[in-house]
Amino acid sequence: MTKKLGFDAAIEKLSRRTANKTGRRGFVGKLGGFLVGATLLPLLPVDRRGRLKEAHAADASNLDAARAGWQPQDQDPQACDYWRHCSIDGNVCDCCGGTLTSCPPGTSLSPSSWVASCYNPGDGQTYLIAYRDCCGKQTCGQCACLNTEGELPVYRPEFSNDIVWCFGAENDDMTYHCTISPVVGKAS
Amino acid sequence: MTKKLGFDAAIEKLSRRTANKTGRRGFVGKLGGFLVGATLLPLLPVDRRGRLKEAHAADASNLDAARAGWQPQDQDPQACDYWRHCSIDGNVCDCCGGTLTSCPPGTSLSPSSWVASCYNPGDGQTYLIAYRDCCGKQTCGQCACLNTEGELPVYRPEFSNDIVWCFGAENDDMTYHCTISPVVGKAS
Amino acid sequence: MTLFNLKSKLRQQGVVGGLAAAAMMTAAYPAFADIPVEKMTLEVAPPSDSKRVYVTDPGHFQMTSQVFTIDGNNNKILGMSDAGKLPHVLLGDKGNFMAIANTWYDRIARGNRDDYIEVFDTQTHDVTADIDIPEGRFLTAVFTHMATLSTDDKHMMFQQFSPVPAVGLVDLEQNQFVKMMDTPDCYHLFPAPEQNVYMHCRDGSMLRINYDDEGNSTQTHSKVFHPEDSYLVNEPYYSDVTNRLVWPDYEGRIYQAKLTADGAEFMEPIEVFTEEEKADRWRPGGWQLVTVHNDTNELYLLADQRGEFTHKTPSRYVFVIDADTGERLRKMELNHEIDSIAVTQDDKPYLFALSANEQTLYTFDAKTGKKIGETAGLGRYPHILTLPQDSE
Amino acid sequence: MTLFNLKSKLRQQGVVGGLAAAAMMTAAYPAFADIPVEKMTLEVAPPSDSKRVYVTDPGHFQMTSQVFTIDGNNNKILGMSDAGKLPHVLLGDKGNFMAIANTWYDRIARGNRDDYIEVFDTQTHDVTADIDIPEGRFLTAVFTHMATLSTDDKHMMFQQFSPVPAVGLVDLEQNQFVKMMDTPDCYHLFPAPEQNVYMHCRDGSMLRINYDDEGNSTQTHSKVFHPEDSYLVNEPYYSDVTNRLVWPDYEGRIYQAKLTADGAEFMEPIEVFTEEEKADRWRPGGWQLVTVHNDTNELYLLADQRGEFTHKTPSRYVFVIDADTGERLRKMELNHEIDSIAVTQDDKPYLFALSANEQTLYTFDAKTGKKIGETAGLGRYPHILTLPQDSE
Repeated sequence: MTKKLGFDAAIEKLSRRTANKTGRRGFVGKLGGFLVGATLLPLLPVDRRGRLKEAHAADASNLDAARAGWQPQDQDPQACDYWRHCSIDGNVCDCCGGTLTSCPPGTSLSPSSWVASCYNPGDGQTYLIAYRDCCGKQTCGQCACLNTEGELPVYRPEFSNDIVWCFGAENDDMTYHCTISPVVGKAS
Repeated sequence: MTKKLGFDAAIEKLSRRTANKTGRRGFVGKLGGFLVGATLLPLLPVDRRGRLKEAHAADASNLDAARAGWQPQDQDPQACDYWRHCSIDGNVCDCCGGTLTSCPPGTSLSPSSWVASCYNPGDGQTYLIAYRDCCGKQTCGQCACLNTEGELPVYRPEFSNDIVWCFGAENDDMTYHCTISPVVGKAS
Repeated sequence: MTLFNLKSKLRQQGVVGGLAAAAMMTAAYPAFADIPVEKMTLEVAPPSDSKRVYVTDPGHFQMTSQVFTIDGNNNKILGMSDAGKLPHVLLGDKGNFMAIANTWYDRIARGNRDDYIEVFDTQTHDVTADIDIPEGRFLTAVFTHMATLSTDDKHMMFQQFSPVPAVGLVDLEQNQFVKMMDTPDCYHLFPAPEQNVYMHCRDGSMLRINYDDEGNSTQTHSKVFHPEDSYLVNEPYYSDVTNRLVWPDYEGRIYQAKLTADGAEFMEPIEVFTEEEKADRWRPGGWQLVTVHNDTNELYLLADQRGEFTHKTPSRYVFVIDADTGERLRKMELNHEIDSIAVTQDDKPYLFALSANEQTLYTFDAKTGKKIGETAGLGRYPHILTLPQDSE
Repeated sequence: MTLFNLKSKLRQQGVVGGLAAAAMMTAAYPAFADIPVEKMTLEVAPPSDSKRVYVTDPGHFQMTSQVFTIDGNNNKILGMSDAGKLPHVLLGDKGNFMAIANTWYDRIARGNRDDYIEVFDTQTHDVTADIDIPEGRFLTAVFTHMATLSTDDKHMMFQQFSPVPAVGLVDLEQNQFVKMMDTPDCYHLFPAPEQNVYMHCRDGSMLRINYDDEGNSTQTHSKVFHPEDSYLVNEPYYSDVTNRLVWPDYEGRIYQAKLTADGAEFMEPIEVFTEEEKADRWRPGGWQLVTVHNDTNELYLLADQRGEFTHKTPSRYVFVIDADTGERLRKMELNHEIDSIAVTQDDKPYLFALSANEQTLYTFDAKTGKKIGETAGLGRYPHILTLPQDSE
């Protein structure tokens, strides 16, 4: 089992597979410019509403607080209310043998992701998080969090955390283990 | 899928399979009279110790009581301390869509069993229970009980409740769903 | 045949099945009086009725799932069925059969993937058909409307997302997969008569797909019926009988459409909450958060006072309105943190309310709001209710 | 390559992988400042040491199991491995590899059964070998000694019960199954040097099996070493390094044997409890209820005051004795309901104590009895500890 973690390998694999299986029906040809690029931009909720919330920490075990709304902290990355986890649905990899940006041993880092803009109370900035699932093992079970700050319905899949985001993972294993929360951009 | 539940069908199946697979090595030829028949008899714990115990109800959620020892009741067949369950390890089928003597829909009643002698406080008699597993589905999960009254180690398998007693179940599915507790004899 | 005859029979046969049979034989135990061995049987569930309810526990993205068959009349578990990762559970023929769409791997969570449909008899819980399908099921936290039976139960459909969007067509009379039908960027499946199925598209339109038995299709978009910033929840209510689609957004506005063979007819959106309630932060929230009693046209919405974007956190209240006029009929306090609700379609309806965190199904009288039963211990994270829509 | 390069690369290629890739591409989002994308990697666990501990959660006879890799130095979870129904988890080469014996079905809990061995690298947690074996694993609540590596890690063995008793021999150098070796009515597998493995038989003797690479074997019974009414628990302690077998009965009597290539040498049984303690109802109880620190010869027994035949109910105390003399060294109060214990083999040993009901691993200083750490959330019903025996 080789460990190609670069985007190149994964995307090439995905692309090859698509080319093999879909023939004439490429993505761009199918959906045109609808999904790609600028038309999506206004839809991303980057209004920093996170700062305005009156509510408390979101933790699956504390439904009252979760219902009140998102209020992030920047001290404990394994807690559900850590700011990067504002739209996570699943298990924090940092509790499963990984970190905030690395997958646990023996899993496969999917090249696909959903995104959210999360407010960091530490520096007052809003960052783009591209949640990436680590795949190919059973659900980790540790640090289960269901946060939905800015989360959109499935017909806006790029913002939906209900999807098993393992597309393009090694061996095409569409099986969810945990999620990492890397920063990939900053609200300008 | 046919539903042959009689012993005949199951045993014939088991016997045929054994004959096919083991050739000259029949069970009797292998173990001689060691396991079969009268030599086993003195080992069965039928001393009615159940009546002498000073202890309380055995329930997996109540470890203090469980540790104190077996004290059965005859009122609630779904409770772990119901007298017939004195040596059950698993889920009471009565809570899973079955009864004390019938398997839930869609499962397969195994023809094999382990046994225990359980004291019935209702009539003051001790009965032989032949625990039979219902197989072919995931663990039921309801009414999980771990009772070990008179339970012996695995080298005395006919009294061991740790074994998946699905030998001879339909399709040879060695998968545990729940256990029924039929009476098959009475201490004479 | 009793256990006591068994040993002699085995001896007659002259061959015995190893240690397993040996241990079994010890049950023939002469130190015990030879009283009749209790008859051992296999249960069969009673026929489905309008108060039958199925609870699915997929865990939280776990590999195995469990489907509990529950008699809603008395909250008794009648049986269970197994399923794989993120299954779809569908009921047909007035609840007489159940179809489950499964995904399974041969090395636990790795290796070769197998997608298949199993059809169950809801009385015996036996598998009556096992249909192989392409390994294309769109794996999401279970959205009940991402797979469907056709209104005549002749076909079953499931959605694919990658590598290209498509709908898989399965023939339940021939018990075989037919074809992946290519679709645009649309989601969910709502069946309509005469081999039509509707999807909801990113742009806010409905797509009608008319298909033939070979999976050839013609596809027609409706008008856009909701604005971009009105986010429709993932679990609308849809009746396969009335073909009425009832779809709340995150703020409690309800969009409705009747989906026919001719096209989608949209109703005026209605608001569940008053302006005052909105100011008090009343919003819908949960998983299956809306249900409708078809005959009386009563709409039940799971809601609570909450912050924005807490649309999946459970709720403790149900608002009941007239689905045509929006008139408030009553408000129920459930006293539990409820993720999913569903109302029975008979004339003395029960409201089922499922708590994933408590692993418990609660049953309420839908008219009086009185709690009349509960079933606990339903696995790890049960949050899907399935009822026979066409019963009574 | 960053996400920002991804989109252009995909465009260059002129073909993109459907909706999945589309959603992925949205991460390339120009409204955000182009700060460096955080590097994403895959963890590799540190090399195994004497304080590495593996916790297995088979649930309660469930279809899937989970094996947690834990650094006992700090109670940190380093990773997880998947397994099927009632797996055996074996450690070889000073903990550098792990072998798991699995049973799996292709229709959840029905259908075709597949038994196989997976070998893992304990740093990368990658599968380094996948070995098919006959579908004969004896499925019981996990008894750790019902499968074993040979002392030289060259072979792996597992027990079959039905249709006939046998031991399966697997060659870990060739990565292939060799043969089912017929055995009499004996249980457990304790490896000894020079291709010997011992079993414990119903009559109270030990069976020595000497096998060659083709699975041909000669078998020799020892004397009977315990009376019929002295019931030996299902989980003895055995060291693959010292080849010492330490086996309590239900009442706290300890039988011991040294298992060599020449035969079993039995020690005089010792009693853990005084007569007074026995009168006060002190008895062993739990799952893995005995462990030995080899260098100091300290024996740890999990015990509590309890009724007869409560041998599997957890305990709250550990009695520490000299395994040769039976001299009482100390008594530890764990303050938790513990099912399984295991002591590390280094010279500053930790005692790991696992609570299935609390799903928590507790770490104690084995000498002082002080609690020094815990790891919670270990699945549903974790009750199996596996430590690298030959470390340090």
